[in-house]
Amino acid sequence: MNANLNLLIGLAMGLNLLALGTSRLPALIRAMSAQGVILGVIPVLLGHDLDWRVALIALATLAGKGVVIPSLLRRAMRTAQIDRELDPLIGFVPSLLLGAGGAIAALALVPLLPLLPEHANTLLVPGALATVLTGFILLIGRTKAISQVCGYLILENGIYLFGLLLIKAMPLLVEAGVLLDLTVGVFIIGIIVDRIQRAFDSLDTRKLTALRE
Amino acid sequence: MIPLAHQLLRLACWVLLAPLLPGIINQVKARVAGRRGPPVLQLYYDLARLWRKGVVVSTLASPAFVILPAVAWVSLLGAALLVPLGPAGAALSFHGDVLLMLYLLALGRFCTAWAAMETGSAFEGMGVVREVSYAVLSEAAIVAAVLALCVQTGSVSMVTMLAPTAGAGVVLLGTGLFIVLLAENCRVPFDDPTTHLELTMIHEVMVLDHSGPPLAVILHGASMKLLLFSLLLTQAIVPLAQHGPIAATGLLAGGVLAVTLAVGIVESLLARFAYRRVPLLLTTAFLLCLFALLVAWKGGAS
Amino acid sequence: MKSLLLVIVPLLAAALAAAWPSNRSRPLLLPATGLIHTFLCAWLFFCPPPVTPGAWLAFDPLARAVLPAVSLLFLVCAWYGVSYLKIRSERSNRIFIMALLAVLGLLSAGHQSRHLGLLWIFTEAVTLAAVPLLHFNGTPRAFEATWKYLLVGGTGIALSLLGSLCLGYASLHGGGEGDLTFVALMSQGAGLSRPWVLIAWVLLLVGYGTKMGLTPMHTWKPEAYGEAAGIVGAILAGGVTSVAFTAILRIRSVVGAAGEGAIADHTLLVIGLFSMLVAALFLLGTRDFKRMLAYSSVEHMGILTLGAALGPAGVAASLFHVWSNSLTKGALFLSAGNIRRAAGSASMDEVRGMNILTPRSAALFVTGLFAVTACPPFGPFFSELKILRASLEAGHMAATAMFLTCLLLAFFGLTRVVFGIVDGRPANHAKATGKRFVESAGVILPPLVLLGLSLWLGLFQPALLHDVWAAAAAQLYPSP
Amino acid sequence: MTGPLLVLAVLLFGTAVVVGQHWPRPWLVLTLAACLASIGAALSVFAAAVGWEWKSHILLGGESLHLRLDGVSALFMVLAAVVGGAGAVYSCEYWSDRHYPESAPRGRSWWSALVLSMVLVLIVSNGLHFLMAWEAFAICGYFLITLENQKPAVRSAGWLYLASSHAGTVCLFGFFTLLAVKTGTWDLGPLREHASLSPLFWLALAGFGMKAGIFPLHIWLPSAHANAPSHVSAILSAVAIKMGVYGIVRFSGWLPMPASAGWVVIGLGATSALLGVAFTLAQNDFKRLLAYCSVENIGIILVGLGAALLARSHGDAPWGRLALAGALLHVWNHGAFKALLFFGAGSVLHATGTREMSRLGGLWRTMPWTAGLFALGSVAVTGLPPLNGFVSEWILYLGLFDAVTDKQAAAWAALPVIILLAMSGALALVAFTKAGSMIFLGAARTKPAAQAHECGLWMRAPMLLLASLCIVLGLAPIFVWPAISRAADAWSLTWAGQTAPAPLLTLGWVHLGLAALIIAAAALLWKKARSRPIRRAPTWDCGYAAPTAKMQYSSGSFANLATAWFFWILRPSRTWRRPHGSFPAEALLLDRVPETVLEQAVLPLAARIMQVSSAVRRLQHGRLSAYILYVVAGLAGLAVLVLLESAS
Repeated sequence: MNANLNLLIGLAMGLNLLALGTSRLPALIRAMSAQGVILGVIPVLLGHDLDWRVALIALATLAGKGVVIPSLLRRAMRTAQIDRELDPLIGFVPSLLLGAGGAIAALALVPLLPLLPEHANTLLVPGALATVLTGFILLIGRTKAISQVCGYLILENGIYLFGLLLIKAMPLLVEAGVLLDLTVGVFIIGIIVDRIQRAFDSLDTRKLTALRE
Repeated sequence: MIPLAHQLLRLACWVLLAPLLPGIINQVKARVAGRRGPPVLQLYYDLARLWRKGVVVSTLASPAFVILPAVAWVSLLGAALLVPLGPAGAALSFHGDVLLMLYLLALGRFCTAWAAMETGSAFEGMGVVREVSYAVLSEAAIVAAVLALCVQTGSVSMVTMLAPTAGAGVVLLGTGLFIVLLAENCRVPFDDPTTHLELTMIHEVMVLDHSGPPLAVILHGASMKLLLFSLLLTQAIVPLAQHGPIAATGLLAGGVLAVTLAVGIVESLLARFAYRRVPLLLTTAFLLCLFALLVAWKGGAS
Repeated sequence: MKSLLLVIVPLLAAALAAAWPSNRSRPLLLPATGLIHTFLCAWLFFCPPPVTPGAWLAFDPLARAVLPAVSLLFLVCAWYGVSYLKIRSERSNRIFIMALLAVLGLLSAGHQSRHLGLLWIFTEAVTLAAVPLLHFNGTPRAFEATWKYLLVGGTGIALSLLGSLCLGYASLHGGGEGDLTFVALMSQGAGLSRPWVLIAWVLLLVGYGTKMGLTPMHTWKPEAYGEAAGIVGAILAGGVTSVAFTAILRIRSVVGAAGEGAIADHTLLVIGLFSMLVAALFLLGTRDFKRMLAYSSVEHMGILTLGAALGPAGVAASLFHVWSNSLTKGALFLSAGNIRRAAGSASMDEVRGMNILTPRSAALFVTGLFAVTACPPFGPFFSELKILRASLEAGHMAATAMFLTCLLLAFFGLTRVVFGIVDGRPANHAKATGKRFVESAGVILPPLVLLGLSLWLGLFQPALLHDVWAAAAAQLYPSP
Repeated sequence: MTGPLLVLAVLLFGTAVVVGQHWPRPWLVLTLAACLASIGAALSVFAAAVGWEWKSHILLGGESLHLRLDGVSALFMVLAAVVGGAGAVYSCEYWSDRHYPESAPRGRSWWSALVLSMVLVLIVSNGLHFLMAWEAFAICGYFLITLENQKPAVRSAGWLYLASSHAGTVCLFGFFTLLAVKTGTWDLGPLREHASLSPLFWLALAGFGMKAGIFPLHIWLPSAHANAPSHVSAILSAVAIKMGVYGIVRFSGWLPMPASAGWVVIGLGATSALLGVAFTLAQNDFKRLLAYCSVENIGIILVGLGAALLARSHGDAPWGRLALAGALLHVWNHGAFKALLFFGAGSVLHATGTREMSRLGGLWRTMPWTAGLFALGSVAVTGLPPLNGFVSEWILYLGLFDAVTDKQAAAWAALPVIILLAMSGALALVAFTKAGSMIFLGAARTKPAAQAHECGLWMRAPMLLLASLCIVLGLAPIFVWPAISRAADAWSLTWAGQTAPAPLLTLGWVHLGLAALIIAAAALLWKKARSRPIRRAPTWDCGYAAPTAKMQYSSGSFANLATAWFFWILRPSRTWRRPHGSFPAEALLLDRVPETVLEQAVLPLAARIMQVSSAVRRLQHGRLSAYILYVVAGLAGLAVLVLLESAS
């Protein structure tokens, strides 16, 4: 059981590296949505009888992270007619290295944390950490609004991954996490990115520095 | 009745004897230079003549120009009356009278300075500046001397302060006070009363525009100031208290005479200093008095 | 039940606003809702309902100690909003009013929620509900501000969620069975897993600190406050930050129960002083009087945090400061809004002589300045003095010295800017725009009332309020 | 009796604040009545055996009202009321609605508010209320200084005042809060027995010293006094800075003192006196000159206080009482003659529109009253007999001399201080000879000076009042002695019941006699001179044919000799344009005397801080990714902090 779980989480971590490495926005979005799908599947695998709440969470995640938001992103990308992240603040190779280093560090550090026996030998926590880190790298290192949004969503995937530790005990928090995705996702992408696109007719956030000291 | 008579006598002796000193000095200078010189009573004649003359006042000056010399004279007289005359004591003596005396002298200076500035003449401005500025240093020296005496005697009233000698530091104190005397009365080497070059004068240039009675008052005041300082000096260094009244009076008169002679001799031997060296000399005076003070402190402590 | 009304009424009003046809009469919903809300609040304040320990949402002492201030502030701002929206009648105010009312409802919920997850949900909801308020002006600058607000704030939200999860895991690891109400967590006390609690504390402090605007997470504040309308600034600075602050207080109490209070207090002390220092340095140099207000707000958040680090007395003082600060700041934001509108700019390079163009607003602004820089007899003076006293009683001499120094530097900065724009002779073009702005009662009285309230807080020091604050502090520091 | 009078005074002041906005005359009446009421209250305290105290249960700011008026505060209250009233009258003409329609109403209200707040500072006896009154007083002062807030110079001067005053207030925040923490109550009163409180005195000294303008802390004083309207400068210099002195006196009386307090205070005093007068000397703007002279006088007062503190640490030696009495009397005297001088300066400014002494001259012709009164003020401020300035300095000197003759450790402080005081007195003489002669004597240097006009009755009356005060205090010091000694006893109860020093009576008689003699001699000489027609002739110019007014000694050249000794601190900057060529064009020589402490110490520090600030502000550069990086950095920083904490 844990084997499949770890396999999936490993896959998600691989997708992190892909997201860090690619310069093409479609690939980035695809990586993110794939990660969403994986995260949607994981709860089902968490090895306990499937009650309706878990199913709901799984479904919502699948729909939200896997389908809705990526499609929104693609639309925004089309309207902005960009599909490449040119000269990022943190280059692709450095960010790859950072991400990989982060993943290794996470794997190395997690044994220091006290974990319940059933989580002790899963990749949940290191995976979560690595994904959160990936999200931050993208947020900090990319200049296109869309890549930053992807970064943000990946960051949340990480948190969601961590939340799975608690899905049995306190599902509400996890549900809340999903909620966060949908609302923020829709907000940022659906409205603001679109407005920015119209106001600045570009999604290059380097243009957004009118407000400063 | 008697005290009143005393006071009147004291007043008279200040007013009448004061003009003698400049005469003596001039006499000494003349003798040293091998001339016969003006009579000793010359200043009396001058004063009398001036008192009879009319007044010429600068077009710029205000009525104060005439009045201020009187104020200055009164303040000098007041200061004088506070100074004890050996055994005769002072007209008025109380705790802290020495300070009043110092500040009365300052008042006199203030009045002459304002009167001089009335005329708006650059020469007199120069003189005023020198007078009031050098006064800062001589003030410090005098106060140091006063402190020395008051440490010595443990009193702040001149009668008791000046009765005994200034103790071990007497030489220092004497020299310091003598230099101050020269400075305060604008004698050589600080100022040359006989010069006729306005640029080099202090006191003389301040009174350049005065004439008639006011000038007389000023000259008389100056002579009283000279007498005052020589009395102070004498009593500070000569222990009069140890002698009987007659002897003391004699000593006092002799002391004053000696001081005047010394002034005269200095005047005839030295030339006027360059102004930039004046502060140096005054600082020396100050330091001498300061050392006298320290000596007195040590002496008092032991 | 009434406590639920506090949440429901505004949300219903928001829905109503959505449906309301007329753009002209819609603003009246604001004061109406505000009145009802304040009335309910007052009712609950004077006869507080019994709180069932396990309740997820209740008007508990902490809510009682803060929510009325928010409600008052909103009421006055709503009153101001009517005349403000009358000036801005050119654009539709539907979304604006909806958002405003929603913010009120969610704030009430956030202040009352006694459940880790719930608290987080409402804080997040408030953050998102405030977004439309920020880009009401619809200028590119407004969108830029919104974008930064959303992403920085979003990161904060995410981190606080992660923190909540960690805290949850701490309780789970300690054998808790998934009850995340603060009461339960505190009762679990030392049973919580220490490392996880600490991790959670750091994450939550950063997360909610981002909402509060503590340095170095404050970066969204100047942008957002600088571009938003005065009324929005007032509500963000007075209301939204306070909910984050109470969240931190509640979490601090859990950490304290877990036996890590000392560490928590130390972190609070450090980040509070750091915020004050950085804010003061910004204030010394900034040339835009609305951004200046933002930095001053950062500084006051630092003061609150400092107070929170000083034990029950400090917490009570901080709650006092929440009141005095939100009321005074409200007055400043509203009068600054007037001046901004009359001068047509917010930079002290262009704005001068406002005491000639808008004498009343300028007078209010200056009074507010003195009030907010802790000049007696206004509220902040007394609250900051209480915090000062608490920190001296706790024996933090160096911290106190630092605190006072920062206050002084902030004073320099604030007076420099404020008198720079108030005194002097107005530029000619400014005269023209100034003419167009009328200082009607609708835009002058609300800030005046807020200042009056601040003055009342200071001079009369209602004993009841002090008891309430003490009670709230007692709730956070249960005596063993 | 005291209570009702105080209530009346406060109410009258309060109404005056409101009335002042619209009705000048009623305002004047109310303010004067209020001043009289407060004087009455103070006098009733002097008359009574013990100070007046009133505790109530009225809560203000959470603290119950506690008022107290004892010898010390009554002394300062008299000063505040007298100058407050005089200035009110003066402002009716000087800052009239006709000349300043925009700022005059404000000015009236702020004026009453200022005096009111100072009265409150003097009577409240609770730390919290003291801070409230104190801050109100500071802010009123600010708004009075910046009445002409259209002028940049006025604005910056006002801001400097506000900033430094707030710096002082912040120290007081610390002081009073620490006091409250250590004693457990905000209530104030004698606390000599709490030995642990003694270090607090340093905070108080810093806080109040900032307001009093002790030498290194005086930076705000010159520009504020120079740029404020003259009646405001008068009350600032005569009363406001005395509030700082009040604070120091009050709390040095109530708190236990650290052992070194006396030495430090007397040292600060001597420094302020000497350097203050050095700066006085170098000024060319006569209001700045007067301002620096206030620094000197504050120094003199502090010397007295410091001597008293030393005496206290030497077993309450009686000479301490003398020194303190001298200091307290000097508070009054300086109030009287400095207000008089600033009023005089005001009417010169009013008549000529310039503060530059080298643009004036010969004003005695057009404004004889002002000239005479200014001269009288100069005599008083220089501390010359027979006016009041000498009396207080004399008592102070007596205290110091007795300290010397005591031959205790304190003598080592007294000896140098006496010499320094004497020198600063002589320097003051230089400064005021210069000021008086440059402004009023000689020939007018410029057109406006030639066309000056005498000030009206409204401005003259308060000057006459103050001048007569200077004379009365000088000729009959014995009459004010009871008040002074009451204040001194309130400061240190161990001295209670000692009588006036006999010499004071003698001095009074001497002064009377001196005055009589002066008048007599002056009259005599005047008559003698007039007995023949006085001939008018041009000033002796050494035969030079075409003298011009510009050839008179200028204020720069006048001070040149004495200021040369203080170049190390004055640091004057000089701009030359020497004349050259056979037909030289116009030459130029500008002397500028900077406010050294401000420009050499404070501004560089401020610049350093501003550098830091702008470096920090560069972090807010608008790039979102960096902002998120900051969040991560914050996270990391806190994590490290927590790790360190939990490790230790």
